[in-house]
Amino acid sequence: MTILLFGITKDIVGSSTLSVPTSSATGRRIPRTVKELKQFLGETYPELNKLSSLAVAVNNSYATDDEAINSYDEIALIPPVSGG
Amino acid sequence: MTILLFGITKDIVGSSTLSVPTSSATGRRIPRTVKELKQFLGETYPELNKLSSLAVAVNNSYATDDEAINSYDEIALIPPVSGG
Amino acid sequence: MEHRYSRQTVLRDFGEAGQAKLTKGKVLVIGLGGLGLPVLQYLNAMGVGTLGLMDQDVVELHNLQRQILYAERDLGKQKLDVVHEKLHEQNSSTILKTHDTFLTKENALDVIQNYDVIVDATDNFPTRYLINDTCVILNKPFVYGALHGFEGHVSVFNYKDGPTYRCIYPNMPSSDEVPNCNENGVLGVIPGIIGTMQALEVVKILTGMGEVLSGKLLLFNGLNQHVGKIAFKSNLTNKNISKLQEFYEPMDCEAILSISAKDFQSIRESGDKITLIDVRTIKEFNDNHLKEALNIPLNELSQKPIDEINKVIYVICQSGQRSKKAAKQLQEAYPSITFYNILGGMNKMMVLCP
Amino acid sequence: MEHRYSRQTVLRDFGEAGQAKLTKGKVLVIGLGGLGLPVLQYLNAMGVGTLGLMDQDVVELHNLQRQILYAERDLGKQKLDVVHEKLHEQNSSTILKTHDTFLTKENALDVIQNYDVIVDATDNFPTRYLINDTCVILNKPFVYGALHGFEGHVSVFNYKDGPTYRCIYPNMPSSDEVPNCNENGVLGVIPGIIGTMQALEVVKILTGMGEVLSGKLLLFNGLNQHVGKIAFKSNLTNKNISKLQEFYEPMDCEAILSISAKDFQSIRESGDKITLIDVRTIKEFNDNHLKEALNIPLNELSQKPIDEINKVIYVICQSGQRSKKAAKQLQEAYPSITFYNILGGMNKMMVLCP
Repeated sequence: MTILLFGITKDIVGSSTLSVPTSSATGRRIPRTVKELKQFLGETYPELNKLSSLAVAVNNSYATDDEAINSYDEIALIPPVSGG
Repeated sequence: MTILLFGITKDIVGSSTLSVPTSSATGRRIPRTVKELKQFLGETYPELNKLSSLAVAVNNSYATDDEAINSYDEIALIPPVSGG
Repeated sequence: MEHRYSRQTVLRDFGEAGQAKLTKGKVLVIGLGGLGLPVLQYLNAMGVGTLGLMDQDVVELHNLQRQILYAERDLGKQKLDVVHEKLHEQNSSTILKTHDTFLTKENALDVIQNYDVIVDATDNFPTRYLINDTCVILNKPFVYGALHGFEGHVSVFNYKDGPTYRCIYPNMPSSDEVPNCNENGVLGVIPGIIGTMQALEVVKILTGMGEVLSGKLLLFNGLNQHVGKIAFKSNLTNKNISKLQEFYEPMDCEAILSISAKDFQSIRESGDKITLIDVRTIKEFNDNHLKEALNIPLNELSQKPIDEINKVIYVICQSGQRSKKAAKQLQEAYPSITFYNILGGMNKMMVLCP
Repeated sequence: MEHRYSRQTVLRDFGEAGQAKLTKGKVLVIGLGGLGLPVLQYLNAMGVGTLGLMDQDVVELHNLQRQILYAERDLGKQKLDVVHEKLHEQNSSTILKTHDTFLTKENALDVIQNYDVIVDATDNFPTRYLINDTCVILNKPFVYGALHGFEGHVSVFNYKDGPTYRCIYPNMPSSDEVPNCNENGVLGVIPGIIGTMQALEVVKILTGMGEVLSGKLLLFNGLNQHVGKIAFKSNLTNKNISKLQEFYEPMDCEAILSISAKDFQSIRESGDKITLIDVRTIKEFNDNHLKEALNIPLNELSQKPIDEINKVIYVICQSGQRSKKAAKQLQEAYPSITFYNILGGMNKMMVLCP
């Protein structure tokens, strides 16, 4: 599944998109909820764990931590931004 | 099928969208190409016939007159605009 | 530490390299109205090295609703002068080139060849087609913006192998099919949104950063802030223009020819016979006037017949505003005569021949 | 005929009725930076009747890259003064209310209750959360804009039953997780795009025209001009705020307290003992200085120890620029002392006590 990255998450990952494997070929557990996705990404990019106020959108709607995700969902990480 | 209207076409029709029947219940011929669609609309809104330079987009791509259209296509009429 | 451009040079995808490219960039903005002003103000703020300004209108009251560079005290002044002054005050490092003219078939190739990117910020179809054709001939990219009510278009045409304006709109619409020249109105802030998007495209073209909006027409709907993009392709016929058309319709939306006070003074000095109508009040005329001037106050213009033996008639007032109205009114009444409005009026003439 | 707003009143969905609603509208813009300026310039041009301006910063060199209202000659001046003057020159009919302060827990409810729509054009999280909470308490809609690099956010929060800022971002991020105060930079033209979109939302709220961007977060990506919208819902907890928090972090991004020259003069006149450091050069100091001032030139500040017995120290220079730097440097070195920068410096003091 492809994840769109905004704000500081884009800077942390160094790219505006990120691909998450949806088969378990790598042996890692596949994230099934928003919360699991955050944990999954936090393992690779520990700086993401610091973001206490990170909004996640699934198919262009704000999603809570317990929302289920599927491989065909369009996911975006949208941290708060402060500039003005 | 639903047609999005921009610029002067919106002013002519008086609305930003227009619905075209896709079954022949009305007895009128159903438009199967961009050209037929223009003719179809021109019958109801004769002022549209004046637009010699009207762009039509099918599924967000510019379409030529002979392009086929289907009931599930997203269609937009985009006349040139001049203001600056 | 207090680097002027530090807020953008700190950006990884822009950096000092992006800033250096902006400094080298030469951008011509055609039209100093709702679109052209935000384009110029932001490019000037960001540090584009050379900016060309082109327009010949004066600031009018109904401009102020969307043309935020102008103050009330600028009413009646030449847009070119006001914009030049304000941009210089904003960034004294920018090289500002003023073109005191409208774009015409005669000057288009000469002017445009000196720039890297052209911004189409005009308000009429003939100039848009002239810009397109000239840019195709000279192989220059141009950043297009246009408005209608609550809507706006943005695209970059003729960028590298990309499509041109004629690849969407092959032929100029006739004057009775699509409103020209803002006849239909525009919500004040819409040109701000479209103009700033145009400025962003200029930055992307100059720096190579991001994706240029080539082969895509961006459609903005202000009523719901919906942004759509329509993809379109190059049509080779349109990429192979090798010369301008014989004829583009009159460029000035208000269709009045004008002449600078300086050029008019040269004609006076040449000794040719001149017909000059001064449309100020009798009192103003009696206070001072040019010796060859004939006084017909603006409000009496419709009653006084004009001798159609004249081929060219110049029209003057105090600042160039009333004479513009007068010239328009006369041009409609006497199509066989060519009327010229003297820009800046007596105010400018008094400086030239006190 | 030459109606100032004719280009928009001619629009069917806006008309004279829309114009009349703008005239009655009262809009507060918090922050006179990259976002606040285009919001104000367009709302002022379009004829919004009452505009409130709030900021206490001075114009700095690195502002000019995106804050297009300012000219080079405005460097060092109070933003509030410059903006007030320029907006008045642009549209003399607008009622302009100046708030010479930052938004604080103490003044937020008092100020915000007088307006119909609030524009969040700040550059820091504490003020955004304070605006949100105050608007929820007072039941006012606020138009949010924020930036990061090439990206921008726009939304309208607390519009009727719509969601609030806390419905997307429940809690303020700590200072080490997300960059605050433009530390990350912003491309000059991005605030122009976001600010004009904010102005459009204000117009829609005031006039009832179109669809307000409530319950949707607009995400703009300048690198590819992609615009996405994320839908979100109200969380009732966030709609039921009844009082402000005890504590919002310091509001000024640069975390320096300041005092107007006038207020400082009142303190002097009260006869209280004052500690005042003048950070100008020895020569400037010898030319003129306030009698209680102690001279420590800016470049010697780090070598000279400050007596920590002082609770409050005022810092002054010629215009308020060097003293701001000095106060920042001192505040970091001596956190137990409260430093105040005297706005406008000796220039202002000389007017008050010549």
